[in-house]
Amino acid sequence: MDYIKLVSNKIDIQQVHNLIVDDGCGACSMFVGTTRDTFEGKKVISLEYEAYENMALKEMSKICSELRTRWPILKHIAIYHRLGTVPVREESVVIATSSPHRAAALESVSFAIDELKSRVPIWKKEIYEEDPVGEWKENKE
Amino acid sequence: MDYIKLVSNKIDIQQVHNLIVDDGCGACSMFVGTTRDTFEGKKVISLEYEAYENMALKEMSKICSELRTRWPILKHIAIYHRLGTVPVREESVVIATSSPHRAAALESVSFAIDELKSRVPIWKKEIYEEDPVGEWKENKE
Amino acid sequence: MNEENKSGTININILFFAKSRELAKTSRAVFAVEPVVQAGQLLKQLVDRFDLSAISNCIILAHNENYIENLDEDIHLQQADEIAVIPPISGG
Amino acid sequence: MNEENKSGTININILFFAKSRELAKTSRAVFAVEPVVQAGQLLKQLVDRFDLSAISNCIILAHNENYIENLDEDIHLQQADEIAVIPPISGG
Repeated sequence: MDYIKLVSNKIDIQQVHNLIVDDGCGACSMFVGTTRDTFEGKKVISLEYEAYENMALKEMSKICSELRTRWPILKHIAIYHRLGTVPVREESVVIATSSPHRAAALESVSFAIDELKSRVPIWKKEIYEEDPVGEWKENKE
Repeated sequence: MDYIKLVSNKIDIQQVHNLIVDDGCGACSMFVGTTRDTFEGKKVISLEYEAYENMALKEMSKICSELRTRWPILKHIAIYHRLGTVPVREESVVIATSSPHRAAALESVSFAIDELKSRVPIWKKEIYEEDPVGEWKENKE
Repeated sequence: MNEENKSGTININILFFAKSRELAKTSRAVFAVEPVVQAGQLLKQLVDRFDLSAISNCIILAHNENYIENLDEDIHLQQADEIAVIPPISGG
Repeated sequence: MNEENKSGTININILFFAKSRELAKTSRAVFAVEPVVQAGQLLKQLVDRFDLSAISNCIILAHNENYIENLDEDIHLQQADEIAVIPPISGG
Protein backbone atom coordinates (compact mmCIF):
# COMPACT_ATOMS: atom_id res chain seq x y z
CA MET A 1 0.00 0.00 0.00
CA ASP A 2 1.01 3.59 -0.62
CA TYR A 3 0.06 6.04 2.12
CA ILE A 4 0.35 9.63 0.92
CA LYS A 5 -0.86 12.54 2.95
CA LEU A 6 -0.60 16.27 3.50
CA VAL A 7 -1.42 17.00 7.14
CA SER A 8 -1.83 20.12 9.20
CA ASN A 9 -1.05 18.69 12.63
CA LYS A 10 1.83 16.95 14.36
CA ILE A 11 2.82 13.66 12.70
CA ASP A 12 2.78 10.62 14.98
CA ILE A 13 5.91 8.59 14.17
CA GLN A 14 4.63 5.40 15.77
CA GLN A 15 1.41 5.65 13.77
CA VAL A 16 3.29 5.98 10.48
CA HIS A 17 5.46 3.02 11.46
CA ASN A 18 2.32 1.00 12.25
CA LEU A 19 1.02 1.70 8.72
CA ILE A 20 4.01 0.14 7.02
CA VAL A 21 5.03 -2.71 9.34
CA ASP A 22 4.03 -6.04 7.86
CA ASP A 23 4.07 -9.71 8.83
CA GLY A 24 6.15 -10.53 5.77
CA CYS A 25 8.73 -7.76 6.27
CA GLY A 26 11.91 -7.84 8.31
CA ALA A 27 12.91 -4.23 7.70
CA CYS A 28 11.36 -0.80 8.04
CA SER A 29 13.28 2.36 7.26
CA MET A 30 12.18 5.88 8.09
CA PHE A 31 13.39 9.40 7.41
CA VAL A 32 12.07 12.30 9.49
CA GLY A 33 12.74 15.91 8.56
CA THR A 34 12.45 18.37 11.43
CA THR A 35 12.68 22.12 11.83
CA ARG A 36 16.15 23.36 12.80
CA ASP A 37 16.63 26.26 15.20
CA THR A 38 19.27 28.15 13.21
CA PHE A 39 20.09 29.22 9.68
CA GLU A 40 23.32 31.07 8.95
CA GLY A 41 23.47 32.28 12.52
CA LYS A 42 19.88 33.51 12.61
CA LYS A 43 17.54 32.06 15.19
CA VAL A 44 14.65 30.24 13.53
CA ILE A 45 11.34 30.22 15.40
CA SER A 46 9.29 28.13 12.99
CA LEU A 47 8.78 27.14 9.40
CA GLU A 48 5.67 27.94 7.36
CA TYR A 49 4.89 25.36 4.67
CA GLU A 50 2.53 25.77 1.76
CA ALA A 51 1.81 23.39 -1.12
CA TYR A 52 0.21 23.21 -4.50
CA GLU A 53 -1.80 20.48 -2.85
CA ASN A 54 -3.29 18.50 -5.73
CA MET A 55 -0.08 18.53 -7.69
CA ALA A 56 2.01 17.74 -4.60
CA LEU A 57 -0.10 14.64 -3.96
CA LYS A 58 0.31 13.64 -7.61
CA GLU A 59 4.08 14.04 -7.46
CA MET A 60 4.27 12.11 -4.17
CA SER A 61 2.32 9.35 -5.86
CA LYS A 62 4.77 9.38 -8.80
CA ILE A 63 7.62 8.98 -6.30
CA CYS A 64 5.89 5.87 -4.93
CA SER A 65 5.63 4.42 -8.45
CA GLU A 66 9.27 5.19 -9.07
CA LEU A 67 10.26 3.44 -5.81
CA ARG A 68 8.25 0.35 -6.76
CA THR A 69 9.93 0.23 -10.16
CA ARG A 70 13.39 0.47 -8.63
CA TRP A 71 12.74 -1.76 -5.61
CA PRO A 72 9.91 -4.15 -6.55
CA ILE A 73 10.41 -5.99 -3.25
CA LEU A 74 8.99 -3.01 -1.26
CA LYS A 75 5.80 -3.74 0.62
CA HIS A 76 4.42 -0.47 2.01
CA ILE A 77 5.38 3.16 1.45
CA ALA A 78 4.29 6.14 3.53
CA ILE A 79 5.00 9.76 2.60
CA TYR A 80 3.54 12.35 4.96
CA HIS A 81 4.22 16.06 4.66
CA ARG A 82 2.97 18.64 7.11
CA LEU A 83 1.74 22.08 5.98
CA GLY A 84 1.23 25.32 7.86
CA THR A 85 3.36 26.27 10.86
CA VAL A 86 5.93 23.72 12.00
CA PRO A 87 7.72 24.78 15.21
CA VAL A 88 11.37 23.99 15.87
CA ARG A 89 11.97 20.28 16.61
CA GLU A 90 8.70 19.09 15.06
CA GLU A 91 8.38 16.93 11.93
CA SER A 92 7.74 18.45 8.50
CA VAL A 93 8.15 15.25 6.53
CA VAL A 94 8.11 11.53 7.29
CA ILE A 95 8.98 8.90 4.69
CA ALA A 96 8.85 5.22 5.58
CA THR A 97 9.10 1.97 3.66
CA SER A 98 8.95 -1.70 4.56
CA SER A 99 10.58 -4.63 2.84
CA PRO A 100 11.40 -8.30 3.50
CA HIS A 101 15.12 -7.37 3.42
CA ARG A 102 16.82 -4.23 4.61
CA ALA A 103 18.70 -2.92 1.57
CA ALA A 104 15.54 -1.98 -0.33
CA ALA A 105 14.02 -0.26 2.71
CA LEU A 106 17.15 1.78 3.43
CA GLU A 107 17.94 2.74 -0.15
CA SER A 108 14.36 3.61 -1.11
CA VAL A 109 13.87 6.03 1.78
CA SER A 110 17.07 7.83 0.90
CA PHE A 111 16.05 8.05 -2.76
CA ALA A 112 12.53 9.20 -1.89
CA ILE A 113 13.59 12.18 0.23
CA ASP A 114 15.94 13.35 -2.57
CA GLU A 115 13.07 13.09 -5.06
CA LEU A 116 10.61 14.82 -2.76
CA LYS A 117 12.96 17.74 -2.28
CA SER A 118 13.56 18.10 -6.00
CA ARG A 119 10.05 17.74 -7.48
CA VAL A 120 7.15 18.02 -5.02
CA PRO A 121 5.67 21.57 -5.17
CA ILE A 122 5.94 22.51 -1.52
CA TRP A 123 7.53 25.68 -0.17
CA LYS A 124 8.83 26.69 3.21
CA LYS A 125 9.45 30.08 4.69
CA GLU A 126 11.78 30.43 7.65
CA ILE A 127 10.51 32.78 10.32
CA TYR A 128 13.36 34.32 12.32
CA GLU A 129 13.36 35.82 15.79
CA GLU A 130 14.76 39.14 14.47
CA ASP A 131 12.75 39.05 11.23
CA PRO A 132 9.17 37.83 11.58
CA VAL A 133 8.48 38.40 7.87
CA GLY A 134 10.82 35.54 7.10
CA GLU A 135 12.44 34.22 3.97
CA TRP A 136 11.42 31.66 1.32
CA LYS A 137 13.91 28.83 1.15
CA GLU A 138 15.21 26.93 -1.86
CA ASN A 139 16.33 23.30 -1.89
CA LYS A 140 19.83 23.18 -3.26
CA GLU A 141 20.91 19.59 -2.83
CA MET B 1 24.39 11.53 23.22
CA ASP B 2 24.61 7.80 22.62
CA TYR B 3 21.60 5.80 23.80
CA ILE B 4 22.40 2.09 23.92
CA LYS B 5 20.05 -0.42 25.43
CA LEU B 6 19.09 -4.08 25.57
CA VAL B 7 15.41 -4.31 26.43
CA SER B 8 13.01 -7.12 27.16
CA ASN B 9 9.75 -5.42 26.17
CA LYS B 10 8.23 -3.82 23.10
CA ILE B 11 10.25 -0.87 21.79
CA ASP B 12 8.32 2.39 21.47
CA ILE B 13 9.34 3.95 18.13
CA GLN B 14 8.11 7.42 19.03
CA GLN B 15 10.06 7.30 22.29
CA VAL B 16 13.31 6.41 20.50
CA HIS B 17 12.67 9.20 18.01
CA ASN B 18 12.10 11.63 20.89
CA LEU B 19 15.53 10.70 22.31
CA ILE B 20 17.39 11.72 19.17
CA VAL B 21 15.39 14.67 17.83
CA ASP B 22 17.24 17.91 18.46
CA ASP B 23 16.67 21.65 18.01
CA GLY B 24 19.81 21.89 15.89
CA CYS B 25 19.00 18.93 13.64
CA GLY B 26 16.97 18.88 10.44
CA ALA B 27 17.18 15.13 9.85
CA CYS B 28 16.47 11.95 11.75
CA SER B 29 16.89 8.53 10.20
CA MET B 30 15.68 5.26 11.67
CA PHE B 31 15.96 1.58 10.87
CA VAL B 32 13.58 -0.92 12.47
CA GLY B 33 14.12 -4.66 12.22
CA THR B 34 10.98 -6.73 12.74
CA THR B 35 10.17 -10.42 12.91
CA ARG B 36 9.05 -11.93 9.59
CA ASP B 37 6.38 -14.58 9.41
CA THR B 38 8.15 -16.95 7.02
CA PHE B 39 11.53 -18.48 6.38
CA GLU B 40 12.05 -20.75 3.37
CA GLY B 41 8.36 -21.55 3.28
CA LYS B 42 8.14 -22.38 6.98
CA LYS B 43 5.72 -20.39 9.13
CA VAL B 44 7.59 -18.45 11.83
CA ILE B 45 5.73 -17.87 15.10
CA SER B 46 8.34 -15.84 16.94
CA LEU B 47 12.03 -15.20 17.40
CA GLU B 48 13.96 -15.86 20.58
CA TYR B 49 16.92 -13.55 21.10
CA GLU B 50 19.78 -14.00 23.53
CA ALA B 51 22.90 -11.89 24.01
CA TYR B 52 26.29 -11.90 25.64
CA GLU B 53 24.94 -8.81 27.28
CA ASN B 54 28.02 -6.99 28.58
CA MET B 55 29.98 -7.59 25.42
CA ALA B 56 26.98 -6.72 23.22
CA LEU B 57 26.70 -3.34 24.97
CA LYS B 58 30.45 -2.79 24.51
CA GLU B 59 30.24 -3.60 20.79
CA MET B 60 27.18 -1.36 20.37
CA SER B 61 29.16 1.40 22.00
CA LYS B 62 32.07 0.78 19.61
CA ILE B 63 29.63 1.13 16.70
CA CYS B 64 28.62 4.55 18.07
CA SER B 65 32.28 5.61 18.21
CA GLU B 66 32.81 4.40 14.67
CA LEU B 67 29.77 6.38 13.46
CA ARG B 68 31.05 9.52 15.13
CA THR B 69 34.44 9.10 13.48
CA ARG B 70 32.89 8.65 10.04
CA TRP B 71 30.11 11.25 10.42
CA PRO B 72 31.34 13.83 12.97
CA ILE B 73 28.24 15.94 12.24
CA LEU B 74 25.96 13.39 13.97
CA LYS B 75 24.17 14.66 17.04
CA HIS B 76 22.44 11.73 18.76
CA ILE B 77 22.59 7.99 18.21
CA ALA B 78 20.20 5.39 19.61
CA ILE B 79 20.72 1.62 19.30
CA TYR B 80 18.07 -0.50 21.00
CA HIS B 81 17.96 -4.28 20.75
CA ARG B 82 15.25 -6.42 22.23
CA LEU B 83 16.00 -9.80 23.87
CA GLY B 84 13.77 -12.76 24.71
CA THR B 85 10.69 -13.59 22.66
CA VAL B 86 9.81 -11.22 19.81
CA PRO B 87 6.51 -12.12 18.12
CA VAL B 88 5.94 -11.67 14.38
CA ARG B 89 5.62 -8.00 13.38
CA GLU B 90 7.30 -6.62 16.51
CA GLU B 91 10.63 -4.81 16.63
CA SER B 92 13.87 -6.62 17.47
CA VAL B 93 16.20 -3.71 16.74
CA VAL B 94 15.85 0.05 16.35
CA ILE B 95 18.73 2.25 15.22
CA ALA B 96 18.23 6.00 14.94
CA THR B 97 20.51 8.98 14.36
CA SER B 98 20.02 12.73 14.10
CA SER B 99 22.07 15.26 12.17
CA PRO B 100 21.81 18.86 10.94
CA HIS B 101 21.78 17.53 7.35
CA ARG B 102 20.25 14.36 5.99
CA ALA B 103 23.13 12.53 4.29
CA ALA B 104 24.91 11.73 7.56
CA ALA B 105 21.71 10.54 9.23
CA LEU B 106 20.76 8.26 6.33
CA GLU B 107 24.21 6.83 5.70
CA SER B 108 25.07 6.26 9.35
CA VAL B 109 21.92 4.23 10.09
CA SER B 110 22.60 2.02 7.10
CA PHE B 111 26.21 1.50 8.19
CA ALA B 112 25.22 0.85 11.80
CA ILE B 113 22.79 -1.97 11.06
CA ASP B 114 25.44 -3.69 8.88
CA GLU B 115 27.94 -3.38 11.73
CA LEU B 116 25.47 -4.58 14.33
CA LYS B 117 24.69 -7.68 12.32
CA SER B 118 28.34 -8.50 11.81
CA ARG B 119 29.84 -7.91 15.26
CA VAL B 120 27.38 -7.60 18.16
CA PRO B 121 27.14 -10.96 20.01
CA ILE B 122 23.41 -11.52 19.82
CA TRP B 123 21.71 -14.66 18.58
CA LYS B 124 18.23 -15.44 17.36
CA LYS B 125 16.39 -18.70 17.09
CA GLU B 126 13.41 -18.96 14.78
CA ILE B 127 10.48 -20.87 16.27
CA TYR B 128 8.33 -22.48 13.57
CA GLU B 129 4.73 -23.58 13.69
CA GLU B 130 5.68 -27.15 12.68
CA ASP B 131 8.91 -27.20 14.71
CA PRO B 132 8.69 -25.55 18.13
CA VAL B 133 12.34 -26.47 18.92
CA GLY B 134 13.39 -23.98 16.27
CA GLU B 135 16.67 -23.20 14.58
CA TRP B 136 19.56 -20.86 15.35
CA LYS B 137 20.06 -18.34 12.56
CA GLU B 138 23.26 -16.97 11.10
CA ASN B 139 23.70 -13.49 9.59
CA LYS B 140 25.08 -13.90 6.12
CA GLU B 141 25.13 -10.45 4.65
CA MET C 1 -16.89 30.28 -18.27
CA ASN C 2 -17.16 28.22 -21.46
CA GLU C 3 -17.32 31.04 -23.98
CA GLU C 4 -14.24 32.41 -25.71
CA ASN C 5 -13.89 36.15 -25.60
CA LYS C 6 -13.93 38.42 -28.59
CA SER C 7 -10.25 38.52 -29.45
CA GLY C 8 -9.97 34.73 -29.77
CA THR C 9 -8.30 34.38 -26.38
CA ILE C 10 -9.51 32.06 -23.65
CA ASN C 11 -9.58 32.48 -19.91
CA ILE C 12 -7.30 30.28 -17.86
CA ASN C 13 -6.71 30.14 -14.11
CA ILE C 14 -3.34 31.18 -12.78
CA LEU C 15 -2.20 29.93 -9.36
CA PHE C 16 0.57 31.62 -7.39
CA PHE C 17 2.59 30.11 -4.59
CA ALA C 18 5.16 31.24 -2.04
CA LYS C 19 7.19 34.23 -3.24
CA SER C 20 5.17 34.54 -6.47
CA ARG C 21 1.97 34.74 -4.42
CA GLU C 22 3.45 37.55 -2.36
CA LEU C 23 4.63 39.47 -5.44
CA ALA C 24 1.34 38.96 -7.31
CA LYS C 25 -0.54 39.85 -4.12
CA THR C 26 -3.02 37.08 -4.87
CA SER C 27 -3.05 33.30 -4.88
CA ARG C 28 -5.31 33.03 -7.90
CA ALA C 29 -6.25 35.04 -11.00
CA VAL C 30 -8.09 34.62 -14.27
CA PHE C 31 -5.96 35.47 -17.28
CA ALA C 32 -6.84 35.81 -20.98
CA VAL C 33 -4.42 34.10 -23.34
CA GLU C 34 -4.18 32.71 -26.90
CA PRO C 35 -5.18 29.01 -26.95
CA VAL C 36 -1.76 28.05 -28.31
CA VAL C 37 1.19 29.85 -26.79
CA GLN C 38 4.86 29.20 -26.35
CA ALA C 39 5.55 28.46 -22.65
CA GLY C 40 8.29 31.10 -22.50
CA GLN C 41 5.92 33.69 -23.97
CA LEU C 42 3.23 32.86 -21.44
CA LEU C 43 5.77 33.13 -18.62
CA LYS C 44 6.84 36.53 -19.89
CA GLN C 45 3.22 37.74 -20.01
CA LEU C 46 2.63 36.53 -16.47
CA VAL C 47 5.82 38.17 -15.19
CA ASP C 48 4.76 41.50 -16.71
CA ARG C 49 1.16 41.34 -15.63
CA PHE C 50 1.75 40.14 -12.07
CA ASP C 51 4.99 41.93 -11.09
CA LEU C 52 7.10 38.80 -10.95
CA SER C 53 10.28 40.25 -12.44
CA ALA C 54 12.18 39.83 -9.16
CA ILE C 55 12.02 36.06 -9.59
CA SER C 56 11.46 35.70 -13.33
CA ASN C 57 14.66 33.70 -13.86
CA CYS C 58 13.81 30.96 -11.41
CA ILE C 59 10.11 30.41 -12.06
CA ILE C 60 8.83 27.29 -13.72
CA LEU C 61 5.26 26.63 -14.82
CA ALA C 62 2.90 23.72 -14.40
CA HIS C 63 0.00 23.07 -16.75
CA ASN C 64 -2.90 21.20 -15.16
CA GLU C 65 -0.59 19.88 -12.41
CA ASN C 66 2.24 18.77 -14.70
CA TYR C 67 5.55 20.55 -14.96
CA ILE C 68 6.31 22.22 -18.26
CA GLU C 69 9.83 20.92 -18.79
CA ASN C 70 10.81 23.14 -21.70
CA LEU C 71 9.98 26.83 -22.12
CA ASP C 72 10.39 26.53 -25.90
CA GLU C 73 7.44 24.20 -26.30
CA ASP C 74 3.97 25.30 -27.32
CA ILE C 75 1.21 24.80 -24.79
CA HIS C 76 -2.30 23.96 -25.96
CA LEU C 77 -4.73 25.55 -23.56
CA GLN C 78 -8.40 24.98 -22.95
CA GLN C 79 -10.83 27.31 -21.25
CA ALA C 80 -10.39 27.02 -17.44
CA ASP C 81 -7.06 25.21 -17.64
CA GLU C 82 -4.81 25.71 -14.66
CA ILE C 83 -1.34 27.25 -14.96
CA ALA C 84 0.69 27.34 -11.75
CA VAL C 85 3.60 29.70 -11.19
CA ILE C 86 6.22 27.65 -9.34
CA PRO C 87 9.12 29.43 -7.69
CA PRO C 88 12.04 27.28 -6.43
CA ILE C 89 10.59 24.55 -4.23
CA SER C 90 11.74 23.84 -0.69
CA GLY C 91 9.71 20.97 0.68
CA GLY C 92 11.09 18.35 3.05
CA MET D 1 39.32 -18.54 43.61
CA ASN D 2 42.70 -16.81 43.67
CA GLU D 3 44.92 -19.85 44.18
CA GLU D 4 46.46 -21.70 41.27
CA ASN D 5 45.93 -25.43 41.34
CA LYS D 6 48.71 -27.98 41.66
CA SER D 7 49.52 -28.59 38.02
CA GLY D 8 50.22 -24.90 37.32
CA THR D 9 46.87 -24.37 35.60
CA ILE D 10 44.39 -21.63 36.51
CA ASN D 11 40.62 -21.62 36.58
CA ILE D 12 38.81 -19.49 34.03
CA ASN D 13 35.11 -19.01 33.38
CA ILE D 14 33.66 -20.27 30.14
CA LEU D 15 30.39 -18.79 28.83
CA PHE D 16 28.25 -20.55 26.24
CA PHE D 17 25.61 -18.97 24.02
CA ALA D 18 22.96 -20.11 21.58
CA LYS D 19 23.84 -23.42 19.88
CA SER D 20 27.01 -23.86 21.96
CA ARG D 21 24.97 -23.46 25.14
CA GLU D 22 22.59 -26.17 23.97
CA LEU D 23 25.45 -28.54 23.04
CA ALA D 24 27.36 -27.89 26.27
CA LYS D 25 24.11 -28.19 28.20
CA THR D 26 25.15 -25.28 30.37
CA SER D 27 25.58 -21.53 29.98
CA ARG D 28 28.61 -21.34 32.24
CA ALA D 29 31.47 -23.57 33.44
CA VAL D 30 34.79 -23.31 35.27
CA PHE D 31 37.70 -24.69 33.27
CA ALA D 32 41.33 -25.34 34.23
CA VAL D 33 43.87 -24.18 31.67
CA GLU D 34 47.54 -23.20 31.31
CA PRO D 35 47.99 -19.44 31.88
CA VAL D 36 49.47 -19.03 28.39
CA VAL D 37 47.77 -20.99 25.65
CA GLN D 38 47.38 -20.68 21.90
CA ALA D 39 43.79 -19.65 21.09
CA GLY D 40 43.35 -22.55 18.66
CA GLN D 41 44.54 -25.01 21.34
CA LEU D 42 42.09 -23.60 23.88
CA LEU D 43 39.26 -23.85 21.37
CA LYS D 44 40.16 -27.49 20.69
CA GLN D 45 40.15 -28.28 24.43
CA LEU D 46 36.74 -26.63 24.83
CA VAL D 47 35.28 -28.47 21.83
CA ASP D 48 36.45 -31.81 23.26
CA ARG D 49 35.41 -31.14 26.83
CA PHE D 50 31.97 -29.60 26.04
CA ASP D 51 30.81 -31.66 23.03
CA LEU D 52 31.00 -28.77 20.57
CA SER D 53 32.34 -30.73 17.60
CA ALA D 54 29.11 -30.17 15.61
CA ILE D 55 29.94 -26.45 15.36
CA SER D 56 33.71 -26.45 15.92
CA ASN D 57 34.45 -24.88 12.53
CA CYS D 58 32.31 -21.83 13.03
CA ILE D 59 33.02 -20.93 16.67
CA ILE D 60 35.02 -17.88 17.61
CA LEU D 61 36.18 -16.96 21.11
CA ALA D 62 36.08 -13.77 23.11
CA HIS D 63 38.49 -13.07 25.96
CA ASN D 64 37.12 -10.72 28.61
CA GLU D 65 34.54 -9.39 26.14
CA ASN D 66 36.93 -8.85 23.23
CA TYR D 67 36.99 -11.00 20.13
CA ILE D 68 40.11 -13.10 19.60
CA GLU D 69 40.79 -12.25 15.98
CA ASN D 70 43.43 -14.87 15.26
CA LEU D 71 43.42 -18.45 16.51
CA ASP D 72 47.23 -18.62 16.13
CA GLU D 73 47.89 -16.03 18.79
CA ASP D 74 48.79 -16.85 22.38
CA ILE D 75 46.32 -15.77 25.04
CA HIS D 76 47.57 -14.69 28.44
CA LEU D 77 45.00 -15.72 31.01
CA GLN D 78 44.48 -14.67 34.60
CA GLN D 79 42.52 -16.52 37.24
CA ALA D 80 38.75 -15.87 36.74
CA ASP D 81 39.18 -14.50 33.21
CA GLU D 82 36.15 -14.91 30.99
CA ILE D 83 36.25 -16.84 27.74
CA ALA D 84 33.04 -16.83 25.69
CA VAL D 85 32.23 -19.40 23.05
CA ILE D 86 30.61 -17.47 20.20
CA PRO D 87 28.75 -19.38 17.48
CA PRO D 88 27.74 -17.44 14.34
CA ILE D 89 25.86 -14.34 15.44
CA SER D 90 22.42 -13.39 14.19
CA GLY D 91 21.38 -10.15 15.87
CA GLY D 92 19.33 -7.48 14.20
